[in-house]
Amino acid sequence: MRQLEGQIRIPSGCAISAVISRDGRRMTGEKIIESLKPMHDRSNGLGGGFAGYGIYPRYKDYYALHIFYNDDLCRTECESYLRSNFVIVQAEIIPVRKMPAITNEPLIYRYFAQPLPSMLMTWQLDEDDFVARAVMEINTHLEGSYVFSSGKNMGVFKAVGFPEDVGVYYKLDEYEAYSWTAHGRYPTNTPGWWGGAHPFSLLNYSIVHNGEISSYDANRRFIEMFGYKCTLQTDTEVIAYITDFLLRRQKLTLEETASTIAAPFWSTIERRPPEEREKLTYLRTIYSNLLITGPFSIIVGFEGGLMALNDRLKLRSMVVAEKDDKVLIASEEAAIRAMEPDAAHVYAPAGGEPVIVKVKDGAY
Amino acid sequence: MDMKQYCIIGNGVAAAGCIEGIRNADSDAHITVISREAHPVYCRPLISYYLEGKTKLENIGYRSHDFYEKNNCTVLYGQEAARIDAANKRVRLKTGEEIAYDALCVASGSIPFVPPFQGLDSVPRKYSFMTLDDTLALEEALGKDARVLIVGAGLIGLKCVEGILHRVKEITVCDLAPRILSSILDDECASIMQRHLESKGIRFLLGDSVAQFEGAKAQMQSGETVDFDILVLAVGVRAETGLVKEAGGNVGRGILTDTKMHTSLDQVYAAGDCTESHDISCGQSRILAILPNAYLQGHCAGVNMAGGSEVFDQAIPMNSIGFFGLHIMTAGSYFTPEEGGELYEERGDGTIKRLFSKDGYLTGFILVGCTERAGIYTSLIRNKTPLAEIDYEMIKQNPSLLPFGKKYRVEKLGGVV
Amino acid sequence: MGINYIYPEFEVVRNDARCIRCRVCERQCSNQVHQYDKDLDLVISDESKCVNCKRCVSLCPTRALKVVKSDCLLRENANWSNDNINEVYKQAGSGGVLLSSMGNPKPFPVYWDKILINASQVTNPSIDPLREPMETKVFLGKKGSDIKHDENGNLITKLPPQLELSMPIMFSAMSYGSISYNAHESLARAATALGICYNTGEGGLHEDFYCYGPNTVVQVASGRFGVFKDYLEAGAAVEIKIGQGAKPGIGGHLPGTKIVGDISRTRMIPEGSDAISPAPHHDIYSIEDLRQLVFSLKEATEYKKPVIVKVAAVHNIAAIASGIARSGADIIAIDGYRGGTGAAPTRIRDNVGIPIELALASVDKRLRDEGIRNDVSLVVGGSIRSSSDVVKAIALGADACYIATAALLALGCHLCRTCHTGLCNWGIATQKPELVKRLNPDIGSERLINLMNAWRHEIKELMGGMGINSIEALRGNRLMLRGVGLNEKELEILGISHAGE
Amino acid sequence: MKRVFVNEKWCLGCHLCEYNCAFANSGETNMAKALKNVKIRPRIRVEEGGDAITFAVSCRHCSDPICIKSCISGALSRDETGTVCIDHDKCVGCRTCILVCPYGAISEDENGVIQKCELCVKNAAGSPACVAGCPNRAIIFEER
Repeated sequence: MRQLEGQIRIPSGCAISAVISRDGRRMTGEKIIESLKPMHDRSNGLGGGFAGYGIYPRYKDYYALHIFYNDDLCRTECESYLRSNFVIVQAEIIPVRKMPAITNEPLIYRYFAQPLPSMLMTWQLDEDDFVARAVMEINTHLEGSYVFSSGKNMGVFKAVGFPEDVGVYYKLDEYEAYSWTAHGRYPTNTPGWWGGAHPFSLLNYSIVHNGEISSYDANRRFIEMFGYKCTLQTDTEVIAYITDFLLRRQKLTLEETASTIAAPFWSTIERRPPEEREKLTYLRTIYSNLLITGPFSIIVGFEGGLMALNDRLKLRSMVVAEKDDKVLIASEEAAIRAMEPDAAHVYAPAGGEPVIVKVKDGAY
Repeated sequence: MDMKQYCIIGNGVAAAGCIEGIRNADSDAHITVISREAHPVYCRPLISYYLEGKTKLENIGYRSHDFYEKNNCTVLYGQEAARIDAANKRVRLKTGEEIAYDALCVASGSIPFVPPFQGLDSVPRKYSFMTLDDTLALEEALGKDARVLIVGAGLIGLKCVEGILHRVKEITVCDLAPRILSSILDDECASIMQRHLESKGIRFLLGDSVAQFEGAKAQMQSGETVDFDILVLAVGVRAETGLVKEAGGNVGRGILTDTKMHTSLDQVYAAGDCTESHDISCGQSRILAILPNAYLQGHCAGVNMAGGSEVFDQAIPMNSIGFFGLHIMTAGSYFTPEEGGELYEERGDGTIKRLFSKDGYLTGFILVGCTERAGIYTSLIRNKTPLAEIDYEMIKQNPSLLPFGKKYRVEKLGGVV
Repeated sequence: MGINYIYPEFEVVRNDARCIRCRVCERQCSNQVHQYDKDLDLVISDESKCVNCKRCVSLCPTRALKVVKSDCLLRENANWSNDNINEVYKQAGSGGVLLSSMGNPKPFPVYWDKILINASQVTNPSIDPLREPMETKVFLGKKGSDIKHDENGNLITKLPPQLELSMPIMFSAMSYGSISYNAHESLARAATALGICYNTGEGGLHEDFYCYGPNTVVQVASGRFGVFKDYLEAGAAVEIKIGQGAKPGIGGHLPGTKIVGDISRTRMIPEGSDAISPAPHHDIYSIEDLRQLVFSLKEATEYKKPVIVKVAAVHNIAAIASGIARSGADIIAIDGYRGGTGAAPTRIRDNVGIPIELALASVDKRLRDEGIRNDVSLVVGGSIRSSSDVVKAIALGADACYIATAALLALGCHLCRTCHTGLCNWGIATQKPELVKRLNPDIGSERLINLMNAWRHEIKELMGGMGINSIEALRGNRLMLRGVGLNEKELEILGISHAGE
Repeated sequence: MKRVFVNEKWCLGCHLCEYNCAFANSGETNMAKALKNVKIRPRIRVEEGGDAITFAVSCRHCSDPICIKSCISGALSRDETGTVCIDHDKCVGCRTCILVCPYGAISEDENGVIQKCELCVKNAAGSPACVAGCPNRAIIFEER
């Protein structure tokens, strides 16, 4: 029997792209879908997905839980778990366009919810920690239920299929976001599973990733010491947890996070000014096992911004360009041109050098 | 400034040393060499080896063919100096030609001393054994049936014996002294060597001298008569001091110099067999007519002539000499117990080692048949090494570096010497 | 003779056609196997004294010598091997405990040899170490897991003391006394040149070697030999030795005959007195006592140096390691049962302890399960034989490896396993001046540096093949390993999949 | 110039240098053939004393060599590198060099003339065989 995602480690190659408006202007999903068309050959039809930020202004104070269910039995079990932990203000099927290119759909639901205050008291956790725990709990222990999006005012949409089809399937033309990320997947040894498609997300963080990291098990075994469970055995999952751990739980800045997971070489660190050297040495030493090696280009989505990062040797392609208030990032320049034919300032960021783009304060 | 003019009277090993010494300090200036003999510098002691067949005429040269050329020397072959005009710094040749110099080295060597034997003129074939020309002349006379009488059982006479023994019928050696090699050996060692030579068929008449020659017959003072075909006169040599003496320089048995080899005449140096040396093994001035001495003196003179600074103050007599496989080495002075000397003696199978010390220094040695690493003993004499600083007991038995102690070895074996 | 007689284990074979009577063999054999007989004009060998150290073989200029295993064996018996029988004979004759040196030679499984390493193909690129930076630097010590910020929101970058190594290897503890001055000098100089550390063992630190302090781990063992303030302050780290892989649960005994001159001074015990290291530390009878010693040493060194606790790999090692991690130690060193020794009772060496591979895997897992893996570094030793063993150890979860036997081999050891006689012909495990001088530290340190540089190159090649360009991304990266010929239980303990999975 | 230096701290007294020297200068390609049943005449010599002191001695290639100055036949000379060399055709075996060498580094060869270390420049080894064969780097060949 073929093993499902999570039962076996799945390396994969990919296409990524993103667009963000620094002015916080909302864009429908049409353009980001366009961007994936010229990169068609970077995917193989076994996964595509999108993350949009700012799409649920009406429920912006609620966690938007997107969940796949194998069947209604699973859904019943999971909803019962949710009800005992959350106040759910809205529960609905995520609307889709049926199409021949997308088959084998699970049940796809979303819930806008808040943790029950009594549970927060009981567990002595803040909201985010509680939600993260709940996500781990469902994904690890409730078979047939999989939470694939859990942030506020953001959402992940993913499926097995080519990404441009997935976008149409999820009706992304009907959502408006100030920031979009997208992903086309080329897994090497799996039939593909909906949950395994990218973006991978926890709370407000979403990751799209192209690459195969050679440090995977070192990273996984380290991060699992801190309550994360890597159920999918994918690079993206572990990167997402590392990002959550460093940004949210250790309160590192984006730059510090980048300096941890794509730490400069020791020889580079030695040449830096003393203060910076001390900080970089510290980060590399304390979280030496969070250094990610091997080829990757990732785009981290978070509330109010994006960060794009290459591995320190720049073993994967990634280009950045600008157009008006928009910043566009993709595996290939063609993808950028598909979104904005006359985008300017096209450049390829150096390995290990984070590109951080934030929406103006208050504009999201 | 004009280049200096150097002149050397003589063309032996001292002269060669002088040339190399000059070149050490002055790489350009011209050197004039006045050579009585018509040969480039050769190794005088090799004449017996030549006769013996141990070396060839082409190998007898002391230096390479282009030695003079390379060193910017003009050699006046077959010329003799007649006079030194020290005041005007000129050398006059017998031809009347004059050579100006800025610095002069007298390396005129020595000449055979021939006692006034009665009837010597009547001897048809008589030879000295000093020069290559002497040797070539003697060689002409040699023949399987020739009987040879050699007058003088010193180093020259006996080396001649070794050189010609296989080419003649018989050899008789006479000497006024009661033992052979009287200048370097004591009675016992001399008799060992004598017996060794006698075993090769050589006849000795010692403590005896020729009373008179009658053609090819020598009437000995002892009354014995020796018939011979060839007479070799090897009684001794005399330092050639005349030029310096006539120029007003200080002369004893040899030319007198200071430790820089400078004579009492301005800018006149002297080196080699014509000089007296200060023998540090006995503290006296004496003629040390040995090759190493000649070279070292010549070199020292040369350096100082050219404005450099070198001192030669380690002169000692030393000889390494072998006859028919029995080798002897001697060096320094032998003080008897009456003179305050101490003797260490070791005898082996046909070997004798005698080390002479005095006042805590090694002063001399005689080694018969046991010559390995003798230079270690020589160095103790030359360097006046206090015996208290080394393990004398050990070194007496075995000349080696162990007795010198670790510091010496670390310095010498671990550094550049 | 008679009932006590045991036929020599080795035969010295001399090709007389090649022997030129140079007598090097005779001069170089401290066991006096060779002797030149003038009358016969022959070099005669007494193989009953031969320990097969190959000194004579190595120095014979005409290759006239070889030492081979004797074929005069007892009747074959799969149960009663020759060794078993001869040991009975020896003990029946002597009534004594059998002594052995170096590591366990018995044919137990070597898990390193049943583990294979991964490499990249197509889906991600291998990295060429000749073209790209390839980092092997490691920091050993407590890291902690939580980052703190000051009131201005800046990172507080102070870490507990760390031991910085240019590559994940250290020379493990061998005391001055068990090995020679020149062996120590070779190790110290090599460690300094390489930017790694060597370890004093429990023999103290010779005054000449204080200058190598920044590359020295100073050991505090149950005998406390040579331990005083300057000693503790001299080292880069302090190691508390609880046990040794070759002889878990056993102390040490350096006979008084070896306690001479510098050794007596360095150990700070009178000349001629036996140096006895008790089996336990007499101030450590439980884990809370260990914590006291750890903090005593930290106090003594003003919290500037990491404290290592070294234990032998025994059955309950995971729990022991967890206890040590919570005792305040910065680094745990685990010594597997194949680790070497200068002298140990044979039965203990050959039958006590567990393989380092399994110990490492279970300790690393246990510390991760408890969330305290980042609170300690793990150093493993006990027969790390090659760079691939190092890579496998790191991938299983070690921070660094200790090597000793490999280092001794580089210094000339031929593993004859007779260190306990003190007659080491290679100048390593001896204190006889004429033997000690056979190890010139110029050569010794150069060979150690060569070995480590060679391993470093190989480690980089292996890392590059896996697409990993920094050693920390290999640490605990068990996906890079696969087992061959291992059963389910072994795979489970090692935490790796079988090849093909 | 590069010279052979000896550090007695590391000399083991194994005498291998002597055999390597004799072999290098034998002209043979097989050591057993060269040295079997031969009384070797090495140009380097190991001295041994009590207290385990051993060291090897060979020509120091003095910068001011008295052997050359004393040579009666002109057979000894320094080559362009400073190596003190012997011309066997010119040497007559008078041994004056043995008489003056303060290190005892010159000896007689089997043909009655003298032999000394010439740093293996004239034999197949090309560089000092004693150095190459020293098992403990007690003999080294370097510039100092």
